[in-house]
Amino acid sequence: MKLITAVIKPYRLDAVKEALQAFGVDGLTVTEASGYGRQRGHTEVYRGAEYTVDLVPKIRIEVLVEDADADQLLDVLVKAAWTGKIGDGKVWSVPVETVIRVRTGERGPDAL
Amino acid sequence: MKLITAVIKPYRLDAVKEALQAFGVDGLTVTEASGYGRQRGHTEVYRGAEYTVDLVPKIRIEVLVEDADADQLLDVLVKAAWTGKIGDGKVWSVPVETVIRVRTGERGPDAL
Amino acid sequence: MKLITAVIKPYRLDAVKEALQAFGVDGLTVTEASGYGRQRGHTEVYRGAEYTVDLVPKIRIEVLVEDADADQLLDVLVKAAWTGKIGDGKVWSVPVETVIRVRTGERGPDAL
Amino acid sequence: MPDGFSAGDTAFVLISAALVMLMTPGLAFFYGGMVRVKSVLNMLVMSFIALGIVTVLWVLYGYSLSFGTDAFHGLIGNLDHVGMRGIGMNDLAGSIPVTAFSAFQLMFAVITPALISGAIADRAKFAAWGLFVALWVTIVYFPVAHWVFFFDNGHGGWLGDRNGVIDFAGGTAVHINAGMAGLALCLVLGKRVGFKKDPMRPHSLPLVMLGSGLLWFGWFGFNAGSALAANGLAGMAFMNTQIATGAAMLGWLAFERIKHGAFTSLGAASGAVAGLVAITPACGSVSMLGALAIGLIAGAICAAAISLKYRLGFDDSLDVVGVHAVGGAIGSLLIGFFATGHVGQTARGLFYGGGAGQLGKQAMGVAVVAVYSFVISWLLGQAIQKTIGFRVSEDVEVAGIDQVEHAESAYDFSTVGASLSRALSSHAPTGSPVATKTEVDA
Amino acid sequence: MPDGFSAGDTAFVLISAALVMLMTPGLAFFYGGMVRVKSVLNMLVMSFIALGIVTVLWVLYGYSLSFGTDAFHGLIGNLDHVGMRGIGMNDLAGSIPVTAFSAFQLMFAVITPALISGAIADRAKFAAWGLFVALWVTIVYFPVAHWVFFFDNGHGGWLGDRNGVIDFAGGTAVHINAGMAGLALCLVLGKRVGFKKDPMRPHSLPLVMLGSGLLWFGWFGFNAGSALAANGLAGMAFMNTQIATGAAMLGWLAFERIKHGAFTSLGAASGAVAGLVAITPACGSVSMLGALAIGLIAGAICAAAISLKYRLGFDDSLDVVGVHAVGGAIGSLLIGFFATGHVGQTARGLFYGGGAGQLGKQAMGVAVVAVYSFVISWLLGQAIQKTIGFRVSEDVEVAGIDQVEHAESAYDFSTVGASLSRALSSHAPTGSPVATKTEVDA
Amino acid sequence: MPDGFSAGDTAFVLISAALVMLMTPGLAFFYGGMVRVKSVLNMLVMSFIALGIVTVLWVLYGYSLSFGTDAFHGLIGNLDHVGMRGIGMNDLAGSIPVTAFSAFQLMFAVITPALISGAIADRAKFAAWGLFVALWVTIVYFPVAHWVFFFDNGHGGWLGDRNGVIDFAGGTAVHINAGMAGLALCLVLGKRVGFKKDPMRPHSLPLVMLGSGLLWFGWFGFNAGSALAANGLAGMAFMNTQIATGAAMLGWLAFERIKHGAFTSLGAASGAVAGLVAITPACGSVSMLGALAIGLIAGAICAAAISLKYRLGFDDSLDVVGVHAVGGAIGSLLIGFFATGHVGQTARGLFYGGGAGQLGKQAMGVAVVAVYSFVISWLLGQAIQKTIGFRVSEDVEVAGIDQVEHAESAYDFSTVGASLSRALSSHAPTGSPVATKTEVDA
Ligand SMILES: Nc1ncnc2c1ncn2[C@@H]1O[C@H](COP(=O)(O)OP(=O)(O)O)[C@@H](O)[C@H]1O
Ligand SMILES: Nc1ncnc2c1ncn2[C@@H]1O[C@H](COP(=O)(O)OP(=O)(O)O)[C@@H](O)[C@H]1O
Ligand SMILES: Nc1ncnc2c1ncn2[C@@H]1O[C@H](COP(=O)(O)OP(=O)(O)O)[C@@H](O)[C@H]1O
Repeated sequence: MKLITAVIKPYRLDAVKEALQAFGVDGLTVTEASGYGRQRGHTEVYRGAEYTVDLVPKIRIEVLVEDADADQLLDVLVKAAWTGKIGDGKVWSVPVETVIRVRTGERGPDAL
Repeated sequence: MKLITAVIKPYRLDAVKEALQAFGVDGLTVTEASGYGRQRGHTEVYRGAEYTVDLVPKIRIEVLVEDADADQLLDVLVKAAWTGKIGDGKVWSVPVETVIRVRTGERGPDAL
Repeated sequence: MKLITAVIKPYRLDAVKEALQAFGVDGLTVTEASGYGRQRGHTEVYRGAEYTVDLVPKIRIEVLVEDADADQLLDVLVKAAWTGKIGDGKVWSVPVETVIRVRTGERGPDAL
Repeated sequence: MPDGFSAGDTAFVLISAALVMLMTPGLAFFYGGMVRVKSVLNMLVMSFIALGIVTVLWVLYGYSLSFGTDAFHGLIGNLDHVGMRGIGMNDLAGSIPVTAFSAFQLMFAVITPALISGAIADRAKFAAWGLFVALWVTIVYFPVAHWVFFFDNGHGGWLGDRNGVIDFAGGTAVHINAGMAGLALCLVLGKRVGFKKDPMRPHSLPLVMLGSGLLWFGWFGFNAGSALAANGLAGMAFMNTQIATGAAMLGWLAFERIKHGAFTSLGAASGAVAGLVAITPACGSVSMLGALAIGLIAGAICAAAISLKYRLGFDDSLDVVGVHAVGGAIGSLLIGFFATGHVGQTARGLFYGGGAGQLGKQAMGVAVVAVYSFVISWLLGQAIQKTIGFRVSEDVEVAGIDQVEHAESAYDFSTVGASLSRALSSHAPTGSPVATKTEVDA
Repeated sequence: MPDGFSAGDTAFVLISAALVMLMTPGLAFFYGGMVRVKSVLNMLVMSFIALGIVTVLWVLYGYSLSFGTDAFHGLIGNLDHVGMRGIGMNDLAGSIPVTAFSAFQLMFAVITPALISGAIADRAKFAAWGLFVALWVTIVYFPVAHWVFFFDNGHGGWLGDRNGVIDFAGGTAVHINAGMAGLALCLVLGKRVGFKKDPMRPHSLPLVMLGSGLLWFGWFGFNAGSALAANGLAGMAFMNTQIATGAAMLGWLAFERIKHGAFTSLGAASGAVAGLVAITPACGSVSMLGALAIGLIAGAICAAAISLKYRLGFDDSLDVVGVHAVGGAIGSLLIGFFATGHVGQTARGLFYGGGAGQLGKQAMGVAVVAVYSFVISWLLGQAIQKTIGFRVSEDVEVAGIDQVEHAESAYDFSTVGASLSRALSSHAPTGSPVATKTEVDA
Repeated sequence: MPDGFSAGDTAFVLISAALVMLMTPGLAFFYGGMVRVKSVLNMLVMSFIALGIVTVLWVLYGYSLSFGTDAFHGLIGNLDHVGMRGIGMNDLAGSIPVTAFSAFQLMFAVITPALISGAIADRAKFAAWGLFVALWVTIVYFPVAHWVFFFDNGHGGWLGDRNGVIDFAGGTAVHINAGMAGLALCLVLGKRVGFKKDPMRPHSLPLVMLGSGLLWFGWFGFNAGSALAANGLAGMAFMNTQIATGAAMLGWLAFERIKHGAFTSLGAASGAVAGLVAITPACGSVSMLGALAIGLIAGAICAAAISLKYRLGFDDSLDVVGVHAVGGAIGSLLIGFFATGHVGQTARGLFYGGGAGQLGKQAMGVAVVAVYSFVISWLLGQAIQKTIGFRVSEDVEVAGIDQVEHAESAYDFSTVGASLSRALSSHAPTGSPVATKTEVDA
């Protein structure tokens, strides 16, 4: 199995969720994150001083998938998250040894 | 070494912490997350319109362990997080190459 | 490629960002986390009762790097995050199979 | 306007009524800040709904039961003013229009049941709470207000007018009354899931401070306004209110510092409220130094009293008993010691050569209201629990009462908020409800 | 002070003016709580800026246009008081100083444009909004206030003084006026990105409740203060305000419960505001039971009216039309039914044997103000849109208007906040601006 | 009540006192919103505690030192009213009860030290702050209030009564006084860790706006109430307050827009406060156009003044100097230009043909209070720092003062809150403190 992690623009989350569902993957875990990269942040003014806020809000998604689905899912995910503007984010995949569904104790692909 | 990640129901965190401590693992890192899966969210009403909030609050736990302890720890974790109701979450493990304790620079199992 | 994850003291984030930039790595993803370990939390008082808050705020950083840079980057990161006081945190690295830049679809090292 | 009318007094009482009205939202924030994030809205609306229900009942019959001509030996008013019948725009009550008097008194009737809600935070069905408020003001508050506040030259309420129990602005009728009802209800509903185990920390202490600030501000209307005139007595009640409140804040903080080693903001807020409560009955009969003493005593004792619930094991969630019942009783009883005879009343307390007479009367007033309120409230609570049910299920409580009872969540601070939920395309135009949740989040 | 002066009335009107002033911040919180976290500050400042702009214009010429001696058949005041010329410290308006009257009326002029802002939340350029406020009060509010509020024994404003349209405290001049302007502007600016698709949930319902609490409190100044004296009429207006507001809260909640199955806190807050709006024109002419009826009706109808925007497809973001235009119209028209002839006015409504005459006048008042406000506001909006531009770009709207228009973010709750951004070392001493962002966040 | 008594004036002053009381919580929110999330509660309680400490000292001796018969050439009051001795319920001060006057003045004494706290945000030991407040009001505020506010036909305070320095409502006694004390203390305590490097952004700008809204509202009591009667002067002071405040908001925003390219909500809030400060001394002596000018000037100059701290390198954290000292001085000096001689005073300023005489007096008033306050405050600060210590350790500051000094955290918005900490089972019943933390979080 693989763990696919995607760091995307927040307002693409809906599209990604829908694309994954269409693809047949029904579960995912989401965390709020901030990203730092080529996309610049913005400037804020406080009491006569200016500051750059260089971290940009991002959404971090984790999906566990079977090995066989991994490549296709990467494509689906990248397509759904894409806007073409700088800051669209990264997607990466890591091999996973064990996955357990807590409720049933199932392991491996059955746990997904 | 392994990195064990668990996505669990928030109110099981205490039980998990206690179980890990009893098992002899004293450190962990926690993030707040939201999960999407078979467990459904809830409906909210705002100004004459209804919405479904489909992401459910979850706690995401990361624990680094020695290879030898990994399997047992998985069991301990799953047991402590279990409620038997839908949405109990997932636990997975990934192999880790290096671990460093920042304070001392120790590497490998000593860093845990 | 490697995924390097660091859990550090929040107020070291600036130093880490600067060190990575100096090293030539321009992107990273940050999440807020809480840590539990040897460093103790603090006590709070509410309405005639005392509580221990045992989770301490931490910053969790993820950086994707090429294999060749990984070791050096670990050193840079650990050095920048270091204060020498308990609770300085952990850094670990995990092998990554694929990395994609969403905007361009580039894969592998080019995507970093 | 008729003879005896005073525009100055009218201005004072009308603005005071507005100040007292603001206390109910103030209380909502004071309580709302103290609960966990999953039940903030429920806590707020429990107070706000009292503004709706009690106002309507007041117009229908509450004013008449409380301040209609006595119908039965000082126990209740008659029905002459049902639907506010017979109240002309220019009719006077003392030097002010009856409408102004009635507005001022209405605000007391509103906040009293709202005070109770803190005792049963996080676990009461909202519809059941609404029903309780309606029944409780009818059977408990309106009569008790008649007993304590209705004066008619010895033909008025039996506690105040006929038996000389001093309660300037509502130590018995409002605070002991609400406090004992809170005790009764938290016994009926039982403890919160996790009581004594989970910390259940306040989700927003700034909101608590806001609530206490608004309460303090509004309380000048409550206490000084109870003079029903802009005169020296009002000025004295105003100063006494400020003094006791400041002193009680210091008293509570000192207690905390000694016992826990830290001054807390919640202690400052709670101490202030304890002082406000305690001086309420007494602000028209004690000197400024007396007010100082009452404040210090009330602050320290209430700070100690709130830990009783852990020892005795009742889950008075936001300390309605420890602050309102205890504070109200302290203030009412201390009149028996500190009344100077030179302020609003001629009765003197023990320390001013008046003997124990007044103290006895005060003790009677406290006891009567406490027992009456506790018993009736307990019966009402049981009746509701046994019929439509008063307490939500454990699942609902764990998931959060806001979500289930109010279909809302208090905050959405996520910069990515828009994406973390999804609107159904079919939402409003048709008004067709979406499929209801299959399982409550937990 | 000259003869006829009353210190009591002056105290009442001055404090009422302060209460009405507080309504503008109250409104800011009511609206600000309802928007998403990325546009809170913009919403707040849209109200606050009215306190700046309108106050200055009032002094320069607004007071004179509104309350100067009639210059043209009841349409507008003359310029005698430009720059507040000719207003002495001790000159009277009735029983109070002109300064007090002018302060009280100023606060009405401030809040009216602020009310409009809710219709165009999240998407208006701030400078364009400021310009709109200045033009709108000049061309719309000052004249309409003259029509409705300026009395001079039949030589005053044409709606109120010359044609007997009853509007005690501003149902037409304030609420219908603002509501219709809101409708016009949201048509000019168009829908928010994601309207009908994204939930756009309120980011802080406690802030909404705070706003509604402050509005309720301040509204006693608005309505009772409109008696311009601390007398029986003020008392009646006060009671009617409280009654209609409480009843409207219940009416709205009942509607919601039936339609959606839940009582929401936003419904409680909105219902209260709907009741306040509806009783505003009527509080000086109906009985307390009449106020009860008006409140219940307004609560339920406004609750139904806010879903019109989904059906008709205009994005009145925070329901200025559904609450203020509709609520103001309900209250104004119901005077035609419920006026008793015994409160502030002698005109009677249909239910009190007065025939349809007053109802006709009320309908005219509603129609005139609605049409005038809609047309002029639409033209003003278009003119601004075509010249300096009124709406921000889609990029800005998605990233959040606070960030781009105000260079701020509303909250920073991160315990790690200090590190999540970096100050430039060159920041303040030199004042040199940092390199501006290369791209807006999205 | 005795002859000369006015119920209208009494109503006005009592309600004004309540309004001024609300300013202290308002200030707490204004300041509390501006600090980082880790020191919110400390900031709030620094203000609230003044309500406790100063109230108690006022009753004990403060009122007597400030407003007792002059004891020493206009420098201080005598001790006749220690413990409020000799103040009867119906005794008058002018047309109002002495109790009302005393309550009104007490609220000024409360807010003045609270104002100072903003200069030393995030880094003062709470017990040391409490001690400072007690000493400072005793040695600085009570005497200065006597100098400026105590009138007794030329036998009163030396600045106001004996030397004709005009300060209607406290530009010198309150604002310059607090501002210079703030400067002294921030020099004594030193800069915050990270000053000029970390952004230290406001954690909640809505809280700041709430604070400024409440301040604005309460300030009508502060300024108009200082007429001590509900008359034309009060009306004028009221209008002037509103005008200057609105204008200053515009002035500040214009400055910001020009310098930084954006209108900020913090600028709107700060501009309003700057206007309120500047008009405070002047609102009883200038015309409405004068108030407009003062507001605009104060808004723009204060906006510029706050960046001085970066240039000169003192960490006046929340700009007490830039807003209160500078704003108070602007308002006090501009009286020397804008006093018309027709409002509350007969003295005329430069622009009204009065020559430079009044300007000289004003300059003397400003200088005397500024120097006195700075010197004594610096000495007091040093004395506390050298003995019990005034500043917390760097570890505590980095971890957050709320946690260490108050054992609380301001917010807990986590839906998973209950689990993110663990209650000790042994917590309340026994009251035994848990093992204290081994290391502060950082
Ligand atoms: N080396 C990296 N390691 C981890 N995350 C990264 C890295 N580089 C970029 N990111 C994440 O990807 C996001 C987008 O990167 P950015 O350079 O701004 O745009 P783009 O990917 O379009 O070139 C960043 O905000 C950050 O969260
Ligand atoms: N494929 C997946 N990848 C990542 N996280 C998942 C996946 N499926 C489920 N999860 C996580 O597990 C949680 C529980 O899953 P759910 O399907 O609701 O219940 P259960 O595990 O009991 O069948 C989800 O809320 C989500 O956080
Ligand atoms: N076994 C572990 N797995 C995951 N994270 C850990 C583990 N042990 C510690 N951590 C993280 O590292 C942080 C610092 O650990 P701690 O034991 O407090 O100090 P130190 O690393 O200096 O010995 C913790 O707060 C936690 O976030």
